[in-house]
Amino acid sequence: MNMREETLIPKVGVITDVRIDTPDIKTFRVVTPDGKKAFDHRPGQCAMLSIPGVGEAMFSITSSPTNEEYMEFSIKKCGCVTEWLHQAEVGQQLTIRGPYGNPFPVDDVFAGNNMLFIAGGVGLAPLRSVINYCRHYRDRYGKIDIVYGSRSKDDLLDYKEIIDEWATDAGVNVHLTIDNPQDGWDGHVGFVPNYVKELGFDTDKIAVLCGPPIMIKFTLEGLRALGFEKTQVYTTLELRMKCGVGKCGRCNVGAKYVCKDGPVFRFDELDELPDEY
Amino acid sequence: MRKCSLEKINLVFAEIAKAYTLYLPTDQNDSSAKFTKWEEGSVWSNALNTVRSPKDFFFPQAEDLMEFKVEGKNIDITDIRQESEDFVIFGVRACDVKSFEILDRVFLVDPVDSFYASRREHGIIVSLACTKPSETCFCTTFGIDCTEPAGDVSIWKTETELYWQANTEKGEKLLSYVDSLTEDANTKAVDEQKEKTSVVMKKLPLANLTTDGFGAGKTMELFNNEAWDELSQTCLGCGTCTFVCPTCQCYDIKDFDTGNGVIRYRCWDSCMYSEFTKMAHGNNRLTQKERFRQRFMHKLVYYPENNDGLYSCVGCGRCLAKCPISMNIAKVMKKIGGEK
Amino acid sequence: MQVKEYKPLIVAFCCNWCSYAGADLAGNNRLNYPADVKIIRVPCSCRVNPMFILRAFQRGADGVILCGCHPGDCHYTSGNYYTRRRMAMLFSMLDYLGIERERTRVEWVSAAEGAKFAATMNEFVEAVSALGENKRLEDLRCKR
Amino acid sequence: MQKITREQLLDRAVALLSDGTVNSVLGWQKGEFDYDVTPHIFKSADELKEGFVWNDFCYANFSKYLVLKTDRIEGKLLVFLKPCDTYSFNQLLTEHRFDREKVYAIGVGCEGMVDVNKLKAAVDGISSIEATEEGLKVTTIYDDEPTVVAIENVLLERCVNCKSKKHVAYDELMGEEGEIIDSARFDEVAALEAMTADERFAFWQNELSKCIRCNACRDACPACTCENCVFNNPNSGVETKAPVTSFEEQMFHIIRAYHVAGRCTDCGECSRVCPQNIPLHLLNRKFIKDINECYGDYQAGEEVGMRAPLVDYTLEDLEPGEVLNRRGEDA
Repeated sequence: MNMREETLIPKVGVITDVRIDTPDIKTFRVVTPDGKKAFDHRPGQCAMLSIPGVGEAMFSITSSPTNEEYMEFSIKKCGCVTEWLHQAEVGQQLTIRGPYGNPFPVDDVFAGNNMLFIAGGVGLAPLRSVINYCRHYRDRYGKIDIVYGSRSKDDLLDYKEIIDEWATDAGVNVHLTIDNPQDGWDGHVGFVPNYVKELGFDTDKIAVLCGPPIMIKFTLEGLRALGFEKTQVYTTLELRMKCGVGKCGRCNVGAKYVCKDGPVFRFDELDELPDEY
Repeated sequence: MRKCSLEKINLVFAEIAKAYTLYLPTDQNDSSAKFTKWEEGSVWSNALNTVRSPKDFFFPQAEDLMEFKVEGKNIDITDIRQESEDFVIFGVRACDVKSFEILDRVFLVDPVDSFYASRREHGIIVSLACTKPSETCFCTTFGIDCTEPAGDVSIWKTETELYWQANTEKGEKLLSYVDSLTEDANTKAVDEQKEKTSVVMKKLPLANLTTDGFGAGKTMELFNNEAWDELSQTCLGCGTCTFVCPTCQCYDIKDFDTGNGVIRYRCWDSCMYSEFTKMAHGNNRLTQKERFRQRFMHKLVYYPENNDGLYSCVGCGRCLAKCPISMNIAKVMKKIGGEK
Repeated sequence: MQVKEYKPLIVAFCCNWCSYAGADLAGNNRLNYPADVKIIRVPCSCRVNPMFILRAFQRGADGVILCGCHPGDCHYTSGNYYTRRRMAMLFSMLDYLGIERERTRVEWVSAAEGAKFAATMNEFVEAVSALGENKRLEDLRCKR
Repeated sequence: MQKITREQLLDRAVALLSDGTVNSVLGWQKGEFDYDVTPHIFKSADELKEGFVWNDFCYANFSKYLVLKTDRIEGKLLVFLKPCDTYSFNQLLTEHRFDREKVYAIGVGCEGMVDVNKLKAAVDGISSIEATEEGLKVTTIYDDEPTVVAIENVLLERCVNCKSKKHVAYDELMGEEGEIIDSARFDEVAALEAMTADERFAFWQNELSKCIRCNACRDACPACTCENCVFNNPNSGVETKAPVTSFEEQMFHIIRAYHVAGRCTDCGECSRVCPQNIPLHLLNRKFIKDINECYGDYQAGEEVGMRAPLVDYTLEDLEPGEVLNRRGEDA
């Protein structure tokens, strides 16, 4: 046995709970075989999950670091690894390594500020970690606004948690929207970028964006129109990754490696990178 | 400085091979050279350099990382790493020696790649000064002096003699094994040789190639250069340049199901390949232009930006010799860097 | 030379309409053929792509035999004619690379030829046994 | 030395560009040295005059670029084709891989192209190369006396065994039309066939073990035009990036050659581009030789619309066993 540490060698993890969120998103609860958390992380960081023989992929950790019992991953079915995971049952082991990447600056930059979280579809997954972190340390942050949109009511991730917990918190405003009208939905209908403009937020806050590239593009334009500076807006990127530690070269954009220097970027930082993400 | 007669070279190799596994360039049947393990009867090649770079010794094309046993829902991970044994790479050129420093800055920074680190610690590099550079050489562009190669031991080969100089502790130790076969020497012959080689170096066709216009902070300016279209238009998208390159270090991690377990291994990958950045939801580099640009931007701008201005090219000229369509970093630098 | 009794692993690709039925008939008639023959049923012999043959060797086969309908009797009219050319070329290439030619074979076995199926398999297993283990087209990772 | 001169080709290209027959020109561009010629799409007469070359190093087969480029280019593309390139051209047309209407092809006579590896093995440190009647006059960076190298000693293998100097496709021909040549290109294959299986195995193990899986042979091959190669496709189950074991080396090269069997025109690009000098043409030629011997002489690309031998059959074809043993038990 070798005494050197090696980040590429993962730990074994066990799925202890599988929650069906939407038709194509499930949330997996993962602990080590002895029931502990695999490692500590900060909001916005990622972990590499793998199924031997199927492949390894990077996922953002959905649960808040304040959860000391387990980690959660909300995963959309879209490739080899995710399809396999969606068939997995409770008790299935997988491998896990991490945490990777830089977290959101929750304790310095965000502290004391009003927060605006804007998410589309499965883009809520990385933000849920920050939102719950902010809710846990509620007194450190000002007003919290959450704008979340999806294709339909059935595609809203964590819907129950949003309605039962987030929406009932003091000082937390939740604004939900879906793309097209639907029976049983009396909330807002329309795309996220337009909804953001309609809601017309004050610029006395920090915005965190995550969702499909097209939504990010137009929402950023919307925020700019409302008077937000790029330095006030954060997002988290996703590219193909293999090593997770800035060596395999896959997620290299400009002089940055998304796995190591990201995935969290401020929009003015992105301006200095080539448009290849 | 020590010296020995070239006639005694096979005795020297035999002595080194007693203590270490020894690799040196030997001629292949197609008139190219390749690093092979020394055994009785091996003949040291006179070729300027090997087709495959010596990065293989530290970062092999494919290596197993770990093994898994999967039973039902359970997974068992086996750490199969083994500490490398001491080995000597003999006759590494100055450019290739420099390439190890470039790889070090990727693999040895935190978190250290233990596979690479183990080999690096146990590898002893005996470098060889150049006397007859080729027209494809441009190491001087990157500040490398081919007459003064780094490494644990540097050697200079004249018509009749081999001159040795240990640069590190590992090198001293290696030299001590061949102490009885070598004798003290002055630097006169070596100095003369350096002088002569330097004259040739100045006359090389690429002697004026400069890195002006590249380096840290040039990302946006160079990324948006119009010439990328033209330079990349006939690129076939093969991986020849990346695989013969001593500094290319991108890799892929893959699983192989053997039927009685899963081996996770890593292998070289190339940013020139269309699926390099392909994800389930799309690809952020859709055309060959973007992939081509990435390779050169990484070597000439991104890497220096992260590594104190050190370029990720050593001017060994392998890609110049091997590209199927003869498109290469020298042409890119001339076109993009603005020098005509 | 052989200390342990060597039992070759044979993969037989059998066409659904003729040879697979032929194998069935061999079984029904209690005709003996070695259990080392692993049958893979394919819709037609021309479904077998060269990669199948190579992968069988990679995964530990010592011999690969392909059985289909007799030329002219293909359920899909002409599939086995294509097979004939494809496999002739592939096996010739394997031979060219120095892989023993006795390890590969194509036989036409109809649904009525249970006896031929058993005889063919016996003969093939014997021929492969004589060669010993497949060493030239093996993947060491797949050996235990 | 080529009989057609650069100026002849250049003038014609410039004329076709200026009268609007074509919009761009796929030709050879001057490199850093006298031998590193790059395929290039020229857009203007000035660009042509500055960079266009035609010499003994214009080995690249342009046919494959027609697949990659004609979709994206407006108007017609002028392409220069050497005799061997025209076979690939026809084969790609047969397979409907590019639009003939978008191409204006000029057949160019060819006297054989030089193998840079062979030339570099003969002379170190080339600083300039001049084609003369006696051969290539090579000067070096070491200020040695110029060396004259006879072209026949440094020709590419495919040119030594040239199969045809006849152009089988063109809109316009420059220079004289040549003949199909009864070459000795199958001799090496026959020599291998005459070896024992053990010898053949040893030969190929040695050659294939050199492979670094750079995919140059595949990517340069005008017959390899799949949108998504099985070796790149994670869903194929055989996606590999490195020759991890000798099996993977064998598999890649067998499948590569097999996939172009009956479609390979024997243009020799695979062997030319191989950085490790693996004689890949010996695999392709084995298939061609077998096909010729078993199913009748067939030259891929000779005409447009021919049916490739492996997607064809006759009722009387040889059995695989007969093919294997046609020269005796173990020739």
